[in-house]
Amino acid sequence: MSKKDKVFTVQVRRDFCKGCGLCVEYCKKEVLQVSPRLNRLGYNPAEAANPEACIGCLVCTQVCPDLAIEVYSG
Amino acid sequence: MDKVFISGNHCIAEAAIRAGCRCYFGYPITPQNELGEYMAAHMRRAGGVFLQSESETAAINMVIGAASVGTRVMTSSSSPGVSLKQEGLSFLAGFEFPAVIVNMMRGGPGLGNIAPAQGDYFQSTRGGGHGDYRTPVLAPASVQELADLTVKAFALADAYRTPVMLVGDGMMGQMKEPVTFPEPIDPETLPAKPWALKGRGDGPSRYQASLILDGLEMERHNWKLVRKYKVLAEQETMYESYMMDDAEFVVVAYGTTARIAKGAIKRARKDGLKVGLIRPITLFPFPDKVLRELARSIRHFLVFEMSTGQMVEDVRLALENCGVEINFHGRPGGVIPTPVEFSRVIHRYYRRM
Amino acid sequence: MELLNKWPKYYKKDVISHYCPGCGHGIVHRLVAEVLEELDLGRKAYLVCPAGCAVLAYHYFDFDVIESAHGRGTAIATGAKRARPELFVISYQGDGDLSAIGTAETIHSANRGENICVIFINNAVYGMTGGQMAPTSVIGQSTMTSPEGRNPEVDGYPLHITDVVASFPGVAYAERTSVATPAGIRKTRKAIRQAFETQVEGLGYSIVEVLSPCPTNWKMDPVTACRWVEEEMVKEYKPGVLTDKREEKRKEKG
Amino acid sequence: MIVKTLCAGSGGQGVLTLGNVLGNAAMLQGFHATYLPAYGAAMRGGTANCTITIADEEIASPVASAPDIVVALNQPSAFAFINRLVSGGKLIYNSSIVEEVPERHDVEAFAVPANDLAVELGNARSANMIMLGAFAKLAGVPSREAVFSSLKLLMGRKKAVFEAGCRAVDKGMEYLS
Repeated sequence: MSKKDKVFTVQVRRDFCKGCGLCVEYCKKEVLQVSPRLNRLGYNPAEAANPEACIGCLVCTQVCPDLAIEVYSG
Repeated sequence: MDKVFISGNHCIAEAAIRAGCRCYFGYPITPQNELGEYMAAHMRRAGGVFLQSESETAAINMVIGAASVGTRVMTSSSSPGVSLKQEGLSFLAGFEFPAVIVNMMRGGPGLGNIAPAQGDYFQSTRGGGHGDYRTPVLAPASVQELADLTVKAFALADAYRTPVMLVGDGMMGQMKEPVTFPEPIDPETLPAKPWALKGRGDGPSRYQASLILDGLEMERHNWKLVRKYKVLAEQETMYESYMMDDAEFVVVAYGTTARIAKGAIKRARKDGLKVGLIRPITLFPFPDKVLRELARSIRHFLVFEMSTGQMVEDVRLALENCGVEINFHGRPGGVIPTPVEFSRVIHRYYRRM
Repeated sequence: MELLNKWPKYYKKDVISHYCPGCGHGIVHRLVAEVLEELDLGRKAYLVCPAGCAVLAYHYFDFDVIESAHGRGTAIATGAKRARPELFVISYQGDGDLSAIGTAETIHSANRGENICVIFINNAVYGMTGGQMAPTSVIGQSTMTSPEGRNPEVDGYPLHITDVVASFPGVAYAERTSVATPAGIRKTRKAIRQAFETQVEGLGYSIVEVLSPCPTNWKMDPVTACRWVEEEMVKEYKPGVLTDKREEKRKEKG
Repeated sequence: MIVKTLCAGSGGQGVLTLGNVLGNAAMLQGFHATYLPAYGAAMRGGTANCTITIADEEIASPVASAPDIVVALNQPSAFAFINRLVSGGKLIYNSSIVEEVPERHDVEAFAVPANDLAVELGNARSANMIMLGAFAKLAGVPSREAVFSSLKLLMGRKKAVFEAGCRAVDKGMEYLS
């Protein structure tokens, strides 16, 4: 199975996200967006709006200053 | 061990190495340069670290680093340099790190001069740096005592987890006297310091912080320090009584001044004056209890200092409401008084009794 | 399902940092923790955190940490490393800390070639105190204490402290990177690894200067702040390896 | 018993060495002893002096505002310190160099041509030890044996220097006997 065929799951740990939007900015596949709903910290966290587009490049996890994003394969 | 005829500055360094001190950081300043020079020559041989720092500020922070990992560590300086170290002293007190800081006091303020003086009493005993802390202060009056109290300073620092100051002056540092040194301590045999940062290994990680943003937590920390200082006062206060058995008049003096006072008292005794000396050996904690006890039967106290009057405030505090007379005679700025001068002053106040 | 980005072993689990949204500190903290794990150094790590925004770094790092007075990080690091050479010693500092009040300590620890690693966060501003001008603020940069922009005639020029220390014989490795882009973050990770390996090999002082966004004090949103790093800051502070004397040092050591 | 001595000369004459050997000798003989060098800016100015106190009881001030004995190795020292002497005190001066001693009727002055004697001994640099010998003879402390032990302690590793020192001390003692 090539990487392309793999399925990835992006999960934002909602209450750890401060809504900086860097993951949204740097995701080439536009998987993420800023949620209109506030989290417990009072920020608009990122959320996976387009999860099936994820290619597992992990850029979102690298640019996240708050270790708020988890990416799973399979 | 045989006696050694050694200068005060060299003596402190040798005693420190024998006490298990394995790191020394310092910056040159007269009149204590010989201390660092001795360390440079001997510390590495003892398997320890000597490093001449770029500044007093850097030196005291290197002390913090070495103390934080559990090593017996010392720095030394003289008045202007000790002012620069105050930032680090405050941190040491806050962190509760043991370290020994030597101040061979010189005339001031400012650069002042390099002659013996005692103008840093307030700075030493009142904390000196920012924040609500005190530093135990030991004030030797002979080269032998420099050795003994250097060893004591390291023991106190470890036992109470606090920076400890050893204060002398240029005369103490330059003077040679016969000294018997204690046997060397192997630092490996000293009690473990479980709080020291030695890498987490397989255990939990630890941190040492002096920033305590929570007000109540900060307050708790401050009261904890106060309790520590109380125990110190109860258990570690030291002083010497000299010719006090039948004394009707008490001189209070420390360090070099106390030696000169002893000379003066000898003279006064020859003239039939019943004079004795109380010499505080710990300036903090101050031996106030003994002074209060004496004040029950003795009404006349005279304080000698090589300053314009700093320790005299502690004497006044100690004897508050005791209804006794407290006089003061001081020579600041590096003028060394003579026994003749002091004995004249004793006579003057004694006559008024 | 397999988690691809495992939580770094030496980063405390499930702690929400006090850093502002989009702050570069969080990224660099994670990289430090990851590289320590990669090189198996966490068990003997000793990190000095500065007075500044990273003063609370011990809330996040899960290895031994001590706090320093403003500017004194490398003096404390020197004391600790000299006393216990077996420790892996890092001084984590900001630009006010390292290049203003701590200039002397920086210069001299570097010049002595202390076998320590310095992580230098350059965000061209005093962060924790509320956005005052730093030695590293760029010309024209508006801050709380240069409201009309940094004017070299009054305020002097941006200080390139890492370039200064890179010229010292005692400095084995110095690199400037940024954490404003994914590629920059990857380079930063690599630079931190090089620096850490330098200490492990006993080659001397290493420093990684990280250009890092401070959206709050720059009064920008995080994305614009990252762009400002890439478009403006890098003009003043060019990323790249500033010195790499490791090969010479290895030969010296024999 | 307490003897306060001020030794003075120019830098390089071995004044501080003299004081150190003297202090060590006193210690080795079981006395209380203090040695206090003048230090700091004055030290670089070309003059050197130190105060040695020897006593059989605890010494209070190591400073000698009125010394019992002054050992002057050069002309300026003789001028500067003769007036500090206690009444009835003694001045020992290096008459090879000191041409004139200020008049003071309540003190005794002893001329020791230390440099000439040193040359006679074949060791021009031992003038300070000759003065030490003269001092020990005059003061009665420390004993010849104690001075030799002190020399042994401080210079014993260099046999030639040690032996030359002993000869010079003896020469000084003989001169004043």
